[in-house]
Parts: sequence; C-alpha cells; structure tokens
Amino acid sequence: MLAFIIRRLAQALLVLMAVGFVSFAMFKFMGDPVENMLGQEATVADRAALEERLGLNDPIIVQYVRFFGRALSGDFGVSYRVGLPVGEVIMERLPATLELAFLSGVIAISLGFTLGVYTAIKRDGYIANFIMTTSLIGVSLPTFLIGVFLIWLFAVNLGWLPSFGRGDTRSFFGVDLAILTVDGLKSMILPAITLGLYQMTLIMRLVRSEMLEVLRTDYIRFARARGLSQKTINFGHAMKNTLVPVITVTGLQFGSIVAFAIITESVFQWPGVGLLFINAVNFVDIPVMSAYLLLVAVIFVTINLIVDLLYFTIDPRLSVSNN
Amino acid sequence: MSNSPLLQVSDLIVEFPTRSGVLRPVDRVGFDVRAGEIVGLVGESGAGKSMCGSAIIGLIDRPGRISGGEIRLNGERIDNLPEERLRHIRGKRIAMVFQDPLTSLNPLMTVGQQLIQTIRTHLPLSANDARARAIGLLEEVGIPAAAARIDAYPHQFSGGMRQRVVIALALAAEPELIIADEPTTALDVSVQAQIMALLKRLCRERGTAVILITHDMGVIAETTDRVAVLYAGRIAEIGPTRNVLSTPSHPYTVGLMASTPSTTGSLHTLSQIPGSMPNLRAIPKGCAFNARCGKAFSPCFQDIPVLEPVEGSEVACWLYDPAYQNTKETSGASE
Amino acid sequence: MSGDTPLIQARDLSAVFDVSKPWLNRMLAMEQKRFLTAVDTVDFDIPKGKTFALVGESGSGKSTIGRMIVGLQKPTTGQVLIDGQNLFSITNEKQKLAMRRRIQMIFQSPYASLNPRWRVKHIIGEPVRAFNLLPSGEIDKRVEELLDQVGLAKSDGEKFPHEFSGGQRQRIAIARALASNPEFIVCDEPTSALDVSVQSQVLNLMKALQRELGLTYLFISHDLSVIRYMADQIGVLYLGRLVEVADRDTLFDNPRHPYTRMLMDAAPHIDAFGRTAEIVSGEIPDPINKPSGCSFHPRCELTADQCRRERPEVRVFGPEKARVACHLCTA
Amino acid sequence: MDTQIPKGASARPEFKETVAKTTWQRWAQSDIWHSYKSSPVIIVSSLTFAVLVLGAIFSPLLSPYTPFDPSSLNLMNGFTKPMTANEFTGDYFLLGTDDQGRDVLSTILFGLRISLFVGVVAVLFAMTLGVVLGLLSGYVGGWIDGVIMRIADIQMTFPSIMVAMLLYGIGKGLIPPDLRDEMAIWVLIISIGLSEWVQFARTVRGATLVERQKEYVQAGHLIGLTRWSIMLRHILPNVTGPILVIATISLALAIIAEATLSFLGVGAPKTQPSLGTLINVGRQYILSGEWWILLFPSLTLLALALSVNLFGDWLRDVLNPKLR
Amino acid sequence: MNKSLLKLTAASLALCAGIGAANAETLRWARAGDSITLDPHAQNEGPTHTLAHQIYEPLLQRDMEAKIIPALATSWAPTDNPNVWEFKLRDGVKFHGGEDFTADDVVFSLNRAMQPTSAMKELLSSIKEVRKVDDSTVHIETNGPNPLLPNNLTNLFIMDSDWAVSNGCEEPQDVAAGGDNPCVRSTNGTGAYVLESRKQDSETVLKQNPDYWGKGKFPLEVTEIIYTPIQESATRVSALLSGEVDLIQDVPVQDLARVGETDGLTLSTAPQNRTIFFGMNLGADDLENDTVEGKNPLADVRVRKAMNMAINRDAIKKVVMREQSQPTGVIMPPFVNGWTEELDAYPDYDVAAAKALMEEAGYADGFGLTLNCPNDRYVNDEAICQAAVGMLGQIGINVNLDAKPKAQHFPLIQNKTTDFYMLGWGVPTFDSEYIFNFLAHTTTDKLGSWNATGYSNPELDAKIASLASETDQEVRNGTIAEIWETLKEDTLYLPVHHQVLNWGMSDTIEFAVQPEDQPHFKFLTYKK
Repeated sequence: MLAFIIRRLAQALLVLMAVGFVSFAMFKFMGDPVENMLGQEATVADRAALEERLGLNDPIIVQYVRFFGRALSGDFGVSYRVGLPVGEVIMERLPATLELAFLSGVIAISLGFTLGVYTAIKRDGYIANFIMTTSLIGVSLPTFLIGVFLIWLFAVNLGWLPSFGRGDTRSFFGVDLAILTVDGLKSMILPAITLGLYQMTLIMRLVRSEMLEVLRTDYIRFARARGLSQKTINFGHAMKNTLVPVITVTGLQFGSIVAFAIITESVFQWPGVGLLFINAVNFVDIPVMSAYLLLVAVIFVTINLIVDLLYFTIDPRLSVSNN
Repeated sequence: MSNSPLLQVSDLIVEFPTRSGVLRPVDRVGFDVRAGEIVGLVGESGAGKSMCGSAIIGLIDRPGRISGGEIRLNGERIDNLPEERLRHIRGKRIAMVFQDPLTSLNPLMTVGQQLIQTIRTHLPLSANDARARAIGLLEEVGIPAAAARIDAYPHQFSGGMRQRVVIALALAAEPELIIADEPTTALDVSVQAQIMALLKRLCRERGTAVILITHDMGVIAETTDRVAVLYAGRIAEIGPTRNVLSTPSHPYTVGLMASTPSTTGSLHTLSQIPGSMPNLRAIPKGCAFNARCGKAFSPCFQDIPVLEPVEGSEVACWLYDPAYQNTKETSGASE
Repeated sequence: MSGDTPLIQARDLSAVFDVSKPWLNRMLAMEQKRFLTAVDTVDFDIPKGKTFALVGESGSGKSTIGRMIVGLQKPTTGQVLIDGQNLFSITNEKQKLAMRRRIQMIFQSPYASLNPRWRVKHIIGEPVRAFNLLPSGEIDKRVEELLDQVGLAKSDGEKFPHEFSGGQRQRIAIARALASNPEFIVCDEPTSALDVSVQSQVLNLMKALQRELGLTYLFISHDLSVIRYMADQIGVLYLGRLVEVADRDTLFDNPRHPYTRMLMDAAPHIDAFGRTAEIVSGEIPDPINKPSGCSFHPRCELTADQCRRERPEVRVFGPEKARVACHLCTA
Repeated sequence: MDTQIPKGASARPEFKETVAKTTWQRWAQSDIWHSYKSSPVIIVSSLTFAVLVLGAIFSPLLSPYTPFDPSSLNLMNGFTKPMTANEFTGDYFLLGTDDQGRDVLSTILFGLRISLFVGVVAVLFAMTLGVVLGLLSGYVGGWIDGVIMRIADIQMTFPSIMVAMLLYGIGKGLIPPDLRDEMAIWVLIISIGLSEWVQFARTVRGATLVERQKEYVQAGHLIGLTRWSIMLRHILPNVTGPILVIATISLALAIIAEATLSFLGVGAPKTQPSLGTLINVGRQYILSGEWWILLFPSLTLLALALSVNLFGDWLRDVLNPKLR
Repeated sequence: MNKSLLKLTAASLALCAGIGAANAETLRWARAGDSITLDPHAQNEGPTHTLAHQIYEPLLQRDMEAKIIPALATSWAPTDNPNVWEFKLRDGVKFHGGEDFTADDVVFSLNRAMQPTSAMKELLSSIKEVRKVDDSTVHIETNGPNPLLPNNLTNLFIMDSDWAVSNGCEEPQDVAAGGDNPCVRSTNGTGAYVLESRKQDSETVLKQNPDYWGKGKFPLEVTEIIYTPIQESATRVSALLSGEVDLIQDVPVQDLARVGETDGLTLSTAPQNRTIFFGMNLGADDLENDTVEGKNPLADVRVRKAMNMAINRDAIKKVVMREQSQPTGVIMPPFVNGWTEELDAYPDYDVAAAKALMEEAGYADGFGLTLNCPNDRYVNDEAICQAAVGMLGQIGINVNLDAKPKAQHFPLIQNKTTDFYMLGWGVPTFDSEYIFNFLAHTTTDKLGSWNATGYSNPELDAKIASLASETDQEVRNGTIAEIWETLKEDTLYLPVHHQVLNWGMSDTIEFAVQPEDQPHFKFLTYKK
C-alpha cells in the first residue's frame, strides 16, 4: 500500500507539472493582462514597462519554472485583478465551491444510488422504465440551460427560491458556510440541483447496470439458494459489490462537479472558485488561473487517491497482506 | 409419511417463453428421492439437469417458470409456494451446492460472515453461538485451523478449500436434501475425489439426501444409489445406478456408455452417437433422440415415449413398448 | 532428415516467468524478485505419425509446453527441434513461415478459438491465404474439401461460428488446423469442453485424420481416460516436471511414479460402483513456492527423507524404458 | 484400432438448415432487430434522430432562408414572432426570427448541421485515436501501454469540458487570424475529440486484453500474421460492440459539450451558430418575451441528444450479453 | 407570497407610518461587475470608482447629471499664474477613522496618485507640483496652462495621509512585484458611506457615515447599501424581478420592456458618455487580412464613405439596441465640449449611393476583410458587429467576423494588428481634446495610443497639441471644431451610436441615471 501511495504521489506531481505547463502554454493565447491592469489612458511606454515587470516577455518555460518554483513554497503570487495574494483569494472562495460541490455530490449520490438500486431491482417495472427514460433528459441538455430554466421557474415565476448568491453564511471554525443557515441552504438548492443533475443520472445508471450484473452472479444465486432474504441479498450482498466501480466513477464525478461549477457558479453568481476562474479568464489574471488549474488537479488527484484507498477497505482481495 | 419419499417430483415442466416460441428445458420429468439417498441426474449440456435442480429449489430465473407438474417435499407441495415461504425452505430444508466455488462465494465478505448470516437466517442462534457453529461446520468439512480461518476471505482459500466452505454453507441449517450441481467439475481430479468423498460422508452421517447433478459417468457410478439419465429435457432412463450403467436399455444410455472412454478395462474403439443434442428450439417430434438413434422406427417419429419398467429400470423408449415388440424386429434397424 | 530422428524433439525445455511485484513494492518490502518455473527441464521426443500425450492437473505446465512446441512462446532455456531444426533459431522470415506451416494447433475452447465475426470459410481459408498456398480463386474449393474432410457440409462455410454446436465448432477448428497441410498438430485439451457423445466423435475424427494424413500429435489433457484412448506415449506432469514418461500400456498397467498412481486412483471409474477413491491428501502446492526436493513429497504416500532434500533425477526402468523421476521407484 | 470416420450428413444434426442465411435474413432474425421492433421508445427516438439527421443534411434545401449569408439578412426582420409576418418588411417566418433577423427555422436546421457535424466528426476523431491507442496499449503492452495509459490517467484528472476549453484556447491561438473563422469549427472538433478519446482507449484496451488471450488470436499467430493484421482484422471486429456504445454516448456528450462550450464563449461562432450557440444567444431572451429564440433550438437539442442517448442506452443493453 | 409584493407592502407600511428618511433604508444594489480593488488609485475603471465614490471623495465630483460640483474642495480657480490652480478645502470634514481632513491629505493623495504604480497617473500627467498653502488651501501647479485640470480630478480620491502611511501604503499596490497592501482590503475615506464588510465578487455592505459632512446637503435616505455583482445578465434581471435586489445597473436592452412592465419596478434611462464606432486601418499600404492584393481599399476615402452609408444605424437602434441608443455621425458623446448637432448628424442609409461610391473607387465587386469585435465589453457589441457584417455585405464587402473577449480584443487595437475593429470611447474629461489625444493624434509614445487606424495628419497633430495649453476658451473651441471638420471629412471612424444607460429599480426609488454610469447613493431618494 505504501508503494502504491508513493507511486500515486509521484504521478500526482507529474500531473501537476503537466497541468502547470499546459496552462502556461495557454495563457499566451488568452489575451493581454496588461490591457486590463492599466486604464485606457495608459501610454505605450506604461504598457511596455508593466509587461516587462510582470515577466510576460520571458519565454513560457521561464515563466513556468518561476511560477512552479514559487508555487512549491506555497506562494502563488498576487492576483492581477484584485491585487490580493492568490492563495488568500482562493482559500476564501474554496469553501463556497466545496460546500456546493458537497451538496450536489450528496444529492447526486444519494438520489443516484437510491434510484439506481430501485431501477435495478424493479428492472422491468413501469416506474423504473419511466425513471430510466426521463433521467436521460438530465444529460441531454447543457448545464447552463438547466440553470437558467430553474431560475426562470423557481425564482422569477414562482418566487420560491433565490436566484443568485450564497445567502447568509455562518462561520464554522473560521470558515464561512452557507450550508449552516436556512437562507444559505435555500440559496444552494437551485445551483446544487443544476450541478448534481448530470452526475446523478450517471451514478444512477451506473449503479443500475452494476447492480444488474452483480444480481446475476453465482454468489447471489447461491445466497438466494441459502434462503437469505431479498433485503439481505439486495442490500447486504449486491450493493456492496457494486461499490467498487461506483466509487471510481463517483470519485471522478466529484472532480467533474468542481469543474462544472464554473458554469453553475457563473449562472447563479455563486462566489466560489469557478466564478473566480471565469473572472480571472476575462481579466487574464494569470496567477489566479494557474493556481486554480493546479487546485483542480490537486482535488482530482486527492480524490483519486482516496478512491483508490477506499478500494482497499472495500475489496479484501486488494490488501497487500493477503497476497 | 415415513414411507413416502422425501422429495417427489412428478411431471415437472419448466418453460421459457422466448420470441421464437416457448422453450421447455424440462419436460415432464418425474422422480423420487428418499431420505438419505443419493440420486444422480446425468446428461449432457442442455439436457435440463441443472434446470431440474433450480426448479426444485425454486430458483428459476425469469422469465422461466414451472408450468406443470408438482414438487412435493415430505408430501407438501412446494412448487407453488409464495416466494417468502419458499425462502424458508431454501437453505433450511433444501440446500444447493454450485459448480464453481470461486464464484459461489461473495468475495467481499469473510466466510464467517457468510456462514453466520446463513445460520442465523434459519436457526434461532445468538451471534456467538452461530459463530461457534460456523467454526464447527468448517472443521467438519475439513478446513484446518477453522477457528482462525473463519475470518478469512474466500480468495484466501484454494479451490478445494473453497468448495468445502460452500458445502459447509449448504449444511449450515441441517437440510434434508442437498442439490449438488456439478460440484467438482471445476476442480482437479485429485481434489474432486476429496470433495466427493467428503460430500458422501457428511450426507451419510446426517442422513441427508442428495441430488447429484453431473455429466460425469464415473462420478455417478461411484457416488449415486439411483440415477436418471436426461436427454433434451426428458428422462430417458431411470433406475438403480449399477443397473442403468452396466446394462443400459435406452439407446441413448447405451451410446453414452459406449462413447465414454475409461482408464480401466479393455481398450476398444469408442463408439459414437452421431450428431448432437437438439437445440431446445428444434426438438424433433416424437422421441427427442430419434434423429440420432440407430434403432429409430416409425412410432419414434410420432409420439413421445413414456417411462416403462425394463429390467429393473424405467426406460422411455418405444423399443420396449409391448405394442411394438414385433415391429421392432421387422424394422431391421441396424446394429 | 533421416527416418530415425523423431519429428519433434523437446530438449530441456524450461519456462520461467517473472512474477515479481513492481520495483517500488519490492524495494519497500525488501523482497527479492520472484520467479515461477512453469516448465522445468522437460525432455521428450515424438516420432513421426505418433501421438505423444501430456497429462497433468492445473498448474502442471502442460499448456505452456504446448505453446512452446508450436512456437507461440519462447522457452527460457532448452530448444524445440522440428525435423532436427531449432524452431527458435530460424531468423529467415521465409523459412519461419515455411516452418509455421508445418505446425498447427487445436485449442481447448470451441468458442474462443474461432473468430466470431468471421464466416467459417474465411476462418478455414485464412491459413491458406496467409501461407500463400493456393491462388485465391482456389481457396473456396479447398475450404469445401476441408469441410467435407471433417464431416461438415460445404454450405456451412457461409455460416458464422455461433450457428454451430460445440462439437461442430471443434471440427471447424480442426479443418483450420488442417488447412496448411501440417505434419504436426498440438491438441490442447481439444475435447475437455465437449460432451461425452460429441467428444468421442471428435476423438475418432482426429484418429482417422492421423491415420489418413500421417499426422503427428502432441495431445494435452487432464483426463486420463481420453489420454489412454489417444496416446502412444504418455508424459505425466507435476508442477512443471515430467515425473513419468512411458508407453501407454506400460503406464496404465504399471504406473511407477506415486503421482501417476494417485491420478489413476482419483479418476472416477464408470464401473467402480460405490467406490470411494483413496483420499489423496493436500492440493497442488503454489507453483511459485514449490516444495523442496521432490515437489510431490508433501502429498506422497511413500516419502523418504531424501525426497524432501533432493530433487529426483529421471531414471529409466524396465524393458519398456519408462522414465521416472522418483527416488523410491525401484521396479 | 478401428474407427469409423463420420462422414457428411450422418454427423450433422437434423435441425440445422442446410442453406446459409443471407446477411439480410440474419439481421431480420437477430435479437437486435427484434429488440428494436418491440421497443416503441427506441423506434420513436431512432426515427427522431433520423429526421434530425436528414434535416441537417438537407438543410440547404429545406431551409426557407440562408442564415449563414450575412448579406442576405435584413436586420429589420429581427424578433419577428413565430407564424407572423414582420411588421416592417412583411416577410413571414414559421418559427420567428432571432435578434439578427435570421429565420429561426433555418438557423435551427443549419445549427443542427453544425452541431451534428461537430459531434460526429469529434467522435470519429476521438474514436480513431482512442481505438488505435487502445489497441496498441492492450495488444502490444509494455512501455507503450504504460505511456498511453499514464497520459490517459492524467487527462482523466481533468473533466473533458475543461480539457476541451484549454485545448480550444491553445488551438485558437495557434491559427492565423484570417483563418480563424473557418478553422474555429475544426479547433472545436479537435478539442472535443481530444477530450473524449480516453474512454475509447480504455474500453478498447480492456476488450483487447480479453480478446488477446482468446485462442483465435493465438491461431492467428500460428499462421504468422503480423501484429497489425491481428489487431485490425481479428481483434478490432470483436471490440466493435463496446466501441459502438461508447460512440453513441460520446456523440450525445460531444453535442452537449459543444453547447456548453458556447456558454463559455468558446463554441461555434455566432455567424455560423450551432444549436449550442443558438441556445446561448436565445438564453438572453428568456425573460424578455422572445421565447421562440430559446425554446425551439433547445427543444431541437433536447430531441437530438435525448434520441442519441436513448439509442445508446438501448444499444448498450442489447449488446451486453451479460444483461440479456 | 411574492417577494416583490412583500417589499411593496413593507414600503407602503413604512409610508403609512410616516417613517421618513431618517429611518433605516437598505438598498440592495447589483451590477455586472464588482469593484476590483478598494485602493482608490490602483484602478481607473468604472465599477471600482463607483464603489470608491461611496466611501472616498474627490476634491470635486460630478453629480447625477454629470455637472461638476464641490466635494472636498469648496472652490477652485486658476490663480494669476495660469499654471497654478488654487483649491479651497472644506472645513470640519473627518475621515471614517476620525482623523481630520487637511491639505496634507490632499497633497499626499495627489502625489500618491502620481506614483508609477498608480492607474490614475495619466490623468495627472500635466501636474508639476501639489503644494499645501495652508490647512485649507492647496495649490496645484501644472507644466503649462491646463484649463481642464478640474475635469481630471473628479475621480481622484483623497485618502488620510497618516492612515495610509501607518498602513504602509504610501504607494498604490505594485501587483507586478507581488506586494500586498492593507489599502486594498480596508478603507478610510470621508464619504457618505463606511465599509462594513466585503467579499470580493460576492457581497459588499456599506453603512451610512454618521458623521458625514454632507448631512442636510444631500438626501442621504439610504442608510445601508448591499452591493452584489451579478455577472449573468439573465440572473441579474431575475434578481430584480423576484425582488431580491432593489436596483440594478446594466439592464440588458431586451429585458427593458419586461422590467418596465413589471409591477413595482421602474426604469431610468439616460444617454451614456460613450460612443460606439468602427475603426479602419487606412494607413497601411496593404492589409494583412483582406482579399485585395497590393493595395489597401480602406485607404480610399470613398470606400470609407461608402461603408459609412451602408450602415443602417436606425435598424441597429431599433432591433439590436431596442431603441436604447442614439445613432450618431461623430465619435463624441453629446455631453462633451465640442459636440454639435451638425456633427452628430449621420449619413442616410443608402445602399445604392454606397455601391456607386464603391464602384467609383474601383471596388465594384467588393472585397473581403476581417472585423475584430469584442463580445463582452459594450452593450450587444457582437450583435452590432454581426449586423454590420450583414449590412456591409450588401455593398459587396465580405466581412469575416472575429469576435473575442475584451482581453484579447483590445491588445489587437493597441498593437495595431487589426484592420477593422469596434471600439467604444467614453470621455471622462468631457472635452474633445481627450478624444483627439487618444484616437486622432498620430501614434507616439504618449499620444494616439488607441489610434489603430494608422491615420497620421501632422497638421492636425499640431492643432491637437495646441489645445492642451490654450487658455482662451473661444480660440480653443474654434480649433476643436476645425479638427472635427477634418476628421469628419476624412471619415476616420464609422460612428454607430451613443450608448444609452438603463437602471432598473424598485418604483419606490427616485434615482436618475448618471451619464458616467456612476450612481452616487447619497443622492438617492425614496418616493413619498
């Protein structure tokens, strides 16, 4: 297991370096930060001076090495846009994204799992078929359209839920969380649904097909032949065996949730890192963009690692001690 | 009651509706199993032997269904019981052992968990008592250091040991009948001998009846008291094992025995039955074996033969029908 | 080559697989590399037109030997000589192809051995095309011949494998093996997936073909009764080693190695009603950590001290020249 | 020893037809066709898909206007309601016009064409790349496998939409400005394609690893077939099932991905709008009363993606022997 | 119950109870972007100034009609030396932190704004020195006579010198050097509102300054401001429609009708100080991205005139802008000194005449070129470009549209790598000179930085240069008119329209749109 973790970490570092390099290669094409940093009255000389001082004239590789070197020591520089240290800006926004992702994840997993198990057990039932068909609508429309539609319906026409922002937050160990207040939770419902719908559909369908496959295995047949109750079989035996693939995909999906938050956050003006990234892109705020991309990579790598470690706890066949 | 057989299967029909018509993997099969007896169901793949086993324990996959006949356990009809009642018979009164020990056990649960779960489903035991019983069972099936290995996962056992665990699971609630569906096919010869001996010993000790489903004539010969030879979903011949195997009457049984190679006895050319077992979708009219039978004559292509007593066994073949004894002579079927 | 040389000579064949964990795991656990010796200095000859059978349980290395003999796998040490020519030292592509044409193989699974997406005539014709044996216009005719030879109808060539039963598929596989007019065919458990009545058809077909075409077989099986029916000479494998090699009748009448005896006893007999075979103790050990000395000693009825320490060399016994690797074998 | 050689018909079971079936008969009797016939949902969705594809292919013939020719547009036609005539120009539009005075029906047909084109070509691209790399990875193995799978791992670290966005940024920058408008679509295709190949590669690799072990592949080795010959002629046909399923699902994904990219401002250009671009433009009118600009393209996209998804779903069930 | 209804009820209750302005009124305000920084000199950008205006104050400011009114200075005038201006400072003003406002603070703040790291330094480039005369008098000496000096000071905020020094922000933050700076995070101004809390891009809360000097001078009815940027226009309008906010800036033109028709909401509209126009590269010998080889079609004034005629400004106004624009013939907003109705008149939309001109110029078959356009900067920028593409297509000019985010678009103009582009220009000084300096003057180190047309007219440059120091208003205005005459004759730019500003708000609010899009909430009143 230790070897496994070491290998994973090495791979993670590689990923981070690759991500960093790709982002730097890309920034060149995203526009000129200097334009935004200086007002329209700026002279040509002003621009040249600022470009020089930002090191934008250096070759990409030089900029990259400089950035990565500092990033390793935790210094991501100062945002071109808001003039605050990038680390601080991101850490301030991260809880908003994470709590949104968390709630969407919870919705997606709980609903996806329940419906997946249901549609697998009632394989040919009318309700199950209906759920299966309608769930595809969730993956057949782009996220932003669903978000806009939800706002139109629930905020504008029905007036039930807020259309934007995070609502009230409450501090929890120094972190402001909206999930702890009623108002905040109300604000989270629409974005969380928008964000979680796609993942829910995926998880549901995956759980269903895995469950169907497991239900056909010999050990389930043998369990039935031993007279175990349907409940024990479905939830005690079958579900646990669907976990491994489901966890893999769910883990990857959680990463996607963080990435798709870019869209949801800008539709709902949710003040998370996704919105920060979009703003950074518009402003060509290179330090924020690179830090964000690294952050996403770190989140993904972490999730992957957790997922892999979860395998070890779920599937005894993988434990090293038994080899 | 005491004299009536433990299990009575009569005119059992299993059907699978498909889009090209209804298939009958089991067609009017009837046999008895007495307490403590080992009955073999032998046949080639597709003969319907496994389906018979599944039907008895009520585990036919949808959309298959029992569409005719009766199954009685100690005189009580069990083929039409609701699922919940049937569940209390499975494992408790009738247990089953499957072919592949590797896939029969849930890989994510320890063998102890699976045993205890099964024991407690059927017996009113505390968790500790159930565990003690589980260890006892593992010892009985010959697993060394059972108390230590009870918390091991199936993959930590070898193939033979795993099949022992499966047998322990089947015996967990002291069933009256065990259906062993090809219990040794996936094992090596040397281990097969161990497992068969174990199964035989345990069942004899407990007076448990066994239905042994296999395609291996050798295993049938060494293990069973009586044997039913199945062909295309029907019983071709049924009777005491020695009788059926040494002096087979049905042309199919005859052919089967003659085409089975042996490690002992004289080395003769294997005879062969031409063709292969018909697909369930295309079972010929009359006797299902007629197309492959060297002795087939006109009634074989018309009507399905029924089991008739022939020399201590029962045989379903028009050759032995008194009405056709003469015709047979004249038909001059080749030998 | 002279008529005396056996067509096939397996000389000290060994196959060793590296089953070590990845480098990092080994470093952390301070482990050595681990090797699995699947085949251990196996040596036998097959005369032209004869059948040599290898019998053994799972993990005995019989399939690996088969793969090495046809050239699908390179032996770690030792060589395979076909007509005295080392199969693995041919570098010339043309010669290699010519050699391959002479050797074919029939596999165990009648399902996996035929490409399900190809029509039967395409499957059977492929070796003809690959070895450029006939102009493309004549391939179809050759395929029809072959189909007829194995007892199938000419029109079956248009069908796909899934339209056939297991026995028929094995016939197709045989037809494919025959397509390149080989001299030598390795049959790896060709009937273990078939039903008894079909098995006898295939066995008989193979025998008939051998006689008609003068084929040489290496016949691999775990089933002693099938081996007995097919083989002229038999080699018994245990954990990668040939423990006994003898003529068929010698082996069955007078099995010398305890393992051979155990195998014969454990096999169910169709005429041994109510028999309970002698219970063999133990199971086949982990091939990575083989027992010391004679690998069979933990399960052996005889076992002397020597068996635990020393690896028994092959010795020749009796007028039949049975070769046995056992310290305690005397006659 | 004497054996009889079974010959010809005697060895043949009676129940087999002697005449081989034609491809068409095979198809008509296949489970797939049967399953298709008996599922109304699938019939409806495949017909919908067919109609949409035909509409896209023949959009130049079917469209009442040519929305991609800016000089043919009259701005004064802007925001005409569906099924009414414009108050200034008197032009009539079945589904109304958008903010540029383009006929919504025509833009949908042309947009459908672009969406489908982007989707199909991107998937073909991803498929070709994924299948080749997957075959190589699974069949050749070794360090090639290592490198390909590590790249796949790293790419899996990022959600495809983000990969597409990043690639689009780079691609757009590499193209000379005067070609950007024409090349935008291709950059989009390559970006989406590159973001989807991993799925194919992984699946093909997995299937190849299974097929490689199969004996028909060994039989191929025995007759001296080359690696490529075995990969392409033997293995590839046997992994088409999963490839087809993934391709269908990827098609829906790619179409939606393109639409999502439009939202992020990196989709098809507004002068040659895809359905996604149309929706993104129409989104601005969700509150203002010009509902048709958003509704019709959205419904078209929904119909397209839903029918593809339903088809893929069905295909997966039909082609998965484990679920039958 | 509907939120806006609730709000209405609350408002009417308040009315009935006769609760006046003295009571707490919270204004929830949203616009597209957030202020970028709290440092008042670090950015020269609209939303940043808007927020700063609530907290900080300049010496003089523009009121809601863009007229200059006294703020921290009570009076200003050139002294006898035309290069020296005297500013009299307001007495009794205190910073939020309690410090007194003095001349030192003015000297400090202006000097701070002239630092190299300041974004405001260009506006002060004419200043030679800022001198304290006494505690309430400051002299500003310019390098030459600068009649427009006050215009440049309306967004120049005064900080407390001691506070700034003790916080270590004597200079505006140097982002390039990665420096951090407390003045970016906290404020200490003299303005009507005090910063309560702030989360970038999320929410900023301001409370009324209890010690504000302007009490009684301004309505000051709003006691609390909650400012939330909402980037997505649909979401922003939704928030207004659902009553979650009281006032939004940047109402998308297509939603104006909806907002106007909604009960409880009202619209406020006014022309903006920004003109949208197209620029053309007429200076190059040959264009990079066109279909004509060897010559530059745009260099021909007839082609430019034809293009000018081909643009149907009325249709753009009607359809693209939903009547929310003022078509124009000049690139100068109407507030600006130098604007006349004649200049503003635009040519008739006349395809036939345009085609004739094209033929005359030798381009009867037209030509192709690429139009660079921003897609996130001006109101419906990309849609205007799209419309223009169609219109130019009708006179045979086959335009390839390349729409990009502003961060990629503007560098094209600055690096002069575009042949045909859209630009919008606002005039913070409200004087034509500003336009000439940036858009008409030949590109030099200091001037013409936004002139990507390649247009260079030495005679004109001289005239522009003379404006800077001309103190005689009449002479100066005469020169301005001459310059405009030349520019119009040369058809240097293709003006499209003046943007119109729209604010949507609860109808209990009385608040007129400010031409610079700068709401000063101290002026806001509620309907009684």
